[in-house]
Amino acid sequence: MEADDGTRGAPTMLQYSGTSLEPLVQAALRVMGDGTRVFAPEAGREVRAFAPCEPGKVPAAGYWATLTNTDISPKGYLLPQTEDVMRWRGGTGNLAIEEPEAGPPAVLLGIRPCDAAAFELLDEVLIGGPFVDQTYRRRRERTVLITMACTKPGPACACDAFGLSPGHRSGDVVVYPSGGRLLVLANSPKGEEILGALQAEGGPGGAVPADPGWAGEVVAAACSTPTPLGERILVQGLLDNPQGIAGALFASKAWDRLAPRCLSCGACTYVCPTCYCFAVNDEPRGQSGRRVRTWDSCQFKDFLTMAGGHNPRPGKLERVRQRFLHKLNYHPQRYGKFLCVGCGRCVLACPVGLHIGEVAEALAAEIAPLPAPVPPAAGAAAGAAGAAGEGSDA
Amino acid sequence: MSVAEAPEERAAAEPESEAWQPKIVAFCCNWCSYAGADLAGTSRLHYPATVRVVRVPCSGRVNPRFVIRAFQRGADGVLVAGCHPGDCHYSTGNYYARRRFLLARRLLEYMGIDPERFWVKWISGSEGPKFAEVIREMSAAISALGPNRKAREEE
Amino acid sequence: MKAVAQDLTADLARLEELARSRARELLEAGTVRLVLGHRQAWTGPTAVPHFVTTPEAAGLLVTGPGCAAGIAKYVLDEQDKEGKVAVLARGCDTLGIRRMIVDKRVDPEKVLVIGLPCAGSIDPAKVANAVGADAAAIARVTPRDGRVEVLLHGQKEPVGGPPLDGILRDVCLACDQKVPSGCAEVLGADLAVLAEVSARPPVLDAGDAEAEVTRIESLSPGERYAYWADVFSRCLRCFACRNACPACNCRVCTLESYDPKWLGHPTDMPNQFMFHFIRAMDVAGRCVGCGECERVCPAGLPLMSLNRKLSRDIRLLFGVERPHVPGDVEPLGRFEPEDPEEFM
Amino acid sequence: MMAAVKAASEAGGGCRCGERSPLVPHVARIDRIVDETTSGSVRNFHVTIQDAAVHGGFSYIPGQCGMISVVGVGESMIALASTPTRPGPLEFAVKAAGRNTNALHELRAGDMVGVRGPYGNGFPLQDMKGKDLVFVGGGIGMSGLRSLINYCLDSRDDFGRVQIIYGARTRGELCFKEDLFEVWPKAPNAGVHVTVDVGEEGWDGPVGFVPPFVEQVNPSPQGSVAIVCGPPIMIKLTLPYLQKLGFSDEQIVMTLELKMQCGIGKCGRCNIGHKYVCLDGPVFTLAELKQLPDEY
Repeated sequence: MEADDGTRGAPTMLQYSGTSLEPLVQAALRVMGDGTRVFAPEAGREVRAFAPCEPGKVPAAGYWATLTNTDISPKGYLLPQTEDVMRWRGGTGNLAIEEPEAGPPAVLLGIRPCDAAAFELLDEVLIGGPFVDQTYRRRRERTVLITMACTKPGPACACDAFGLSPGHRSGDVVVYPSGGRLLVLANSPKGEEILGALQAEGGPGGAVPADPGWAGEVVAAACSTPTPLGERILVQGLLDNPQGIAGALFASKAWDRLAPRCLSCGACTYVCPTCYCFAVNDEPRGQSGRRVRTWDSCQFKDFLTMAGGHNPRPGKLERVRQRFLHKLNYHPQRYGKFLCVGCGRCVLACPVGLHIGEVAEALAAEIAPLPAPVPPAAGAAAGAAGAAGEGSDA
Repeated sequence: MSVAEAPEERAAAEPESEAWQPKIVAFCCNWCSYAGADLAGTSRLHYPATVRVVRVPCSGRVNPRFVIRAFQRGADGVLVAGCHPGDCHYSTGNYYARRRFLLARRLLEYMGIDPERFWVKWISGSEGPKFAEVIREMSAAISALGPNRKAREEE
Repeated sequence: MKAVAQDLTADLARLEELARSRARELLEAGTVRLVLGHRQAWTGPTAVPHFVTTPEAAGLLVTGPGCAAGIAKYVLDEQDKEGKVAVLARGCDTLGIRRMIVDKRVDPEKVLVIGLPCAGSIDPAKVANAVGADAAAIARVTPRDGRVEVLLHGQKEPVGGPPLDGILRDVCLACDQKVPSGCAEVLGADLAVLAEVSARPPVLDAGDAEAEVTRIESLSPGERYAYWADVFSRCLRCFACRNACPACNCRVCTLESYDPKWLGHPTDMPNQFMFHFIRAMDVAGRCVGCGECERVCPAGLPLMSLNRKLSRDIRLLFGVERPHVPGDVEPLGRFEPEDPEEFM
Repeated sequence: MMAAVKAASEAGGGCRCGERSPLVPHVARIDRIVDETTSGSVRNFHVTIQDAAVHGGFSYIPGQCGMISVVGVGESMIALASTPTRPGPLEFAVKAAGRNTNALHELRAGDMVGVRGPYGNGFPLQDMKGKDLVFVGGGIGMSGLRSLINYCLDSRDDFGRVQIIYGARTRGELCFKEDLFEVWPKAPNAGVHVTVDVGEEGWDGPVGFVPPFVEQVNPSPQGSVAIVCGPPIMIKLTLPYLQKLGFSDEQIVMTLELKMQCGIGKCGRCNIGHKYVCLDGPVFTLAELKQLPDEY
């Protein structure tokens, strides 16, 4: 590894023996200060989420090797399902408005590369653009993402179909377990600070600069971990010319076939790490009250119903199309990327099996006249599925 | 007085200290219990000032969710008071209410909300003393239970 | 048992054929615009709802233990379009459709209910437990030799699984509607083994099915509150439970009412209690026990526990033996002067 | 990192840890309420943000909107009817249509509302410079147009002829009557053409819907821009007439409305394809709109 020029050179890479994450968490706590809370994927439930994790009882890296990703994404730690926008007093006669204070800092330990990458997508939407969602930004700055390279993709996982990988470098600090050692890599200024604190600890068994050759191998191995659906979900062709294909995707007849079974629930959007739609509503109590922002879902019937009753997306077809095209076409048009990290949660959560892979397959067919982006191996698999699933069902 | 705002307005003014008094929301049928409450008042019968009466056209009008809403907004006890079976102004409203609240109270209990906080009583227009008695009894019972902290909004 | 199970596999295959040909027939004759059934999911062991509008698409219909998703509720929307809707309905679907007809939300003239005898549908979580894999890792489940064979994703050969009864959904184990009733027609009535299997009494009697209710009732009030607070804290408010439920068929849902606003937008505990109290109470006496609410819940909430509690109390208090079977008037829509008065 | 947080928190005052959230409105006082229509269906709220620095810094261009809110009820995105060239209160002409706008109509002068903004792209002033402007308005749609009309009249040399075509259901429902009948007709190089859907005694002007009325007025497309603002159905029906008169897709500018919650391109609600009406709109040319899915 070349000498760091101090500002934007290669990131700090440390290694230490053993697989305890405790020293890393302690370093993060020292940097983030008092009152910092730690959250990590829980075990032992049928439907798993992130849950509080007590410093001193931090699981070792091996813990994650046994688990697939959480069923509920950690999105809510940065974009909570319910949060106060403001509180007011005095009603319309004597109005006073107060903005709530930011919550305590947090560490998300053992977040997967896909979920950390999802936060980067949210950053572009919520922090980017002419307006900054300050509430999100504040929480983002006060949160450390300690990413664990994914060694156990779930059965619906397809991050590699969306340009990521189980070893994708995202978050503030990325941990790659390898044998009895951990490679720890800084991936942001905050991460550098934490690794600085980790290294400063020193002592026997402490973290030392990693051997670059070894580190490169470890990262490469993590990045090439296959995912079950990565080869079957064919979306990359949709990125080539999103503007050009927008009309064809919108007009696709496939929506007629895909949409009717949708229940118009919000399960897919609420487990999704990249869905960010929200609603703002007032909760008055007498002359005081609070304005809350809560998650909302484009799949809900009245998401877009206006005061006069007009609803531009009145049916399941329009709403299902909106969700998938937002992820696969509208967002790419605006940001050059998919609004999907292939975590597979929507696939597992959808009660009626409306699969983004199924949708992608149908959309790929729409743009087939353009250079078809079908790798030979994946093409065979998709062809087989297509024969069973699509051919006769126009 | 609206269902939604009555208890909460006062809750803000009364910190839960040693001077704590239970707050009871009573949904009273216009044709019987409401008149019973009136009679208790005009007869100068003493009963605790813990009760806030919400007039309803019939005990059958009371949806079980009114009960939860009252608890949410700070009630320590909820009473639904209607006509004696057979005496409903609309002939059968209270029979439906009876079935509904038999179930609802058991569901509340199942969800861990103290069923003792939820009462249903039949009080006719001429039973002023019974109204006062029910409120006295209920106040004592709720006082013994202490403040309701379950399913209640934070102030 | 072995012979029976082998024949069940054959009967199920035959039933699938019957379903396909009947659907094809109806569409070709123009009797119906749409046939509702199931087809294989894009991935995974379960089938997904299938909307068949062409005779060709009928070839994709599947039946059998992979068909978990209820399809009754779709009739509510689909009946508004031109033409009639045929439903390849299991017993649970049949009850759901009858629920909506009794509630005067579905026009019986618009729906043709074609009954399918049903041996139950699988619970992927139970399969996963039985074979020691993640639920989502299961690619296919096939009944064979009294047991099921389980194929995992990425594997070529299936592994031997548990007996069929061991991996069926709880609602199916308690089902007393395996042979649908009140249909225009029932397919496969001559399939002897299927007929025998579906005529068996439920594996779980009322007491067994309500074991969890009994357990929760035996907790202290504080424990019960903590239990439900934990359950409700995991609720995402996606409303899948409501949207899938054939009894939740109101034109305008109270949960979306603004004035009065019964359900606040915040997902705090008072509102979560309100939500689940309203949901359970509003289907009390009208729940058909299909278990869709629980099946569709992405957070895995035990919602049937609330429904079973209510239906048990309706049985005990009002003597309604089978509250889940829609009668002309639901238990809360009528009364007896002699109804109990336990705390009044 | 913590250093950065601390610095931000000091800048923001107290422990707020940074700048005010753009979703938090400013307290504004209703100075005056003008009933624009005889039925009371449209009221023009003149409001002043109480923090003078914020009010002074509320810099907008015609066509932009503000979020106005009755606390406890909600927020509505409303086009500013006032004009940046005329400092003073912000004006929101509001039709009572939903919960918040109905609640707004219940308020009186002196009451407080929440205001945030300005939002949206506003009219393409640069593209309009030197051109003849044909304003086509219907009902409350006049509100945003009025901002631009007054702006043009205040910068008279920058723009060509100003032609105003406006209609409402009845004479009483016409908004900004003083401007329409007293002020604008007397402005240099300006013409006003008003129609009502239903004639009545005392109205001797044209009777009929706006779209065919546009053809009667017969504005020339030569060096012109048409700006169409009104109910969606009026916009839709007006377009063919403008096209018939020779206006190209680039020469037709219109404003859209869609349900909004945040107004700042975050809440994911008001998109038409990849465009957000709150951020990229509400003003679009017909040419731009034709690139987007027909879903609004």
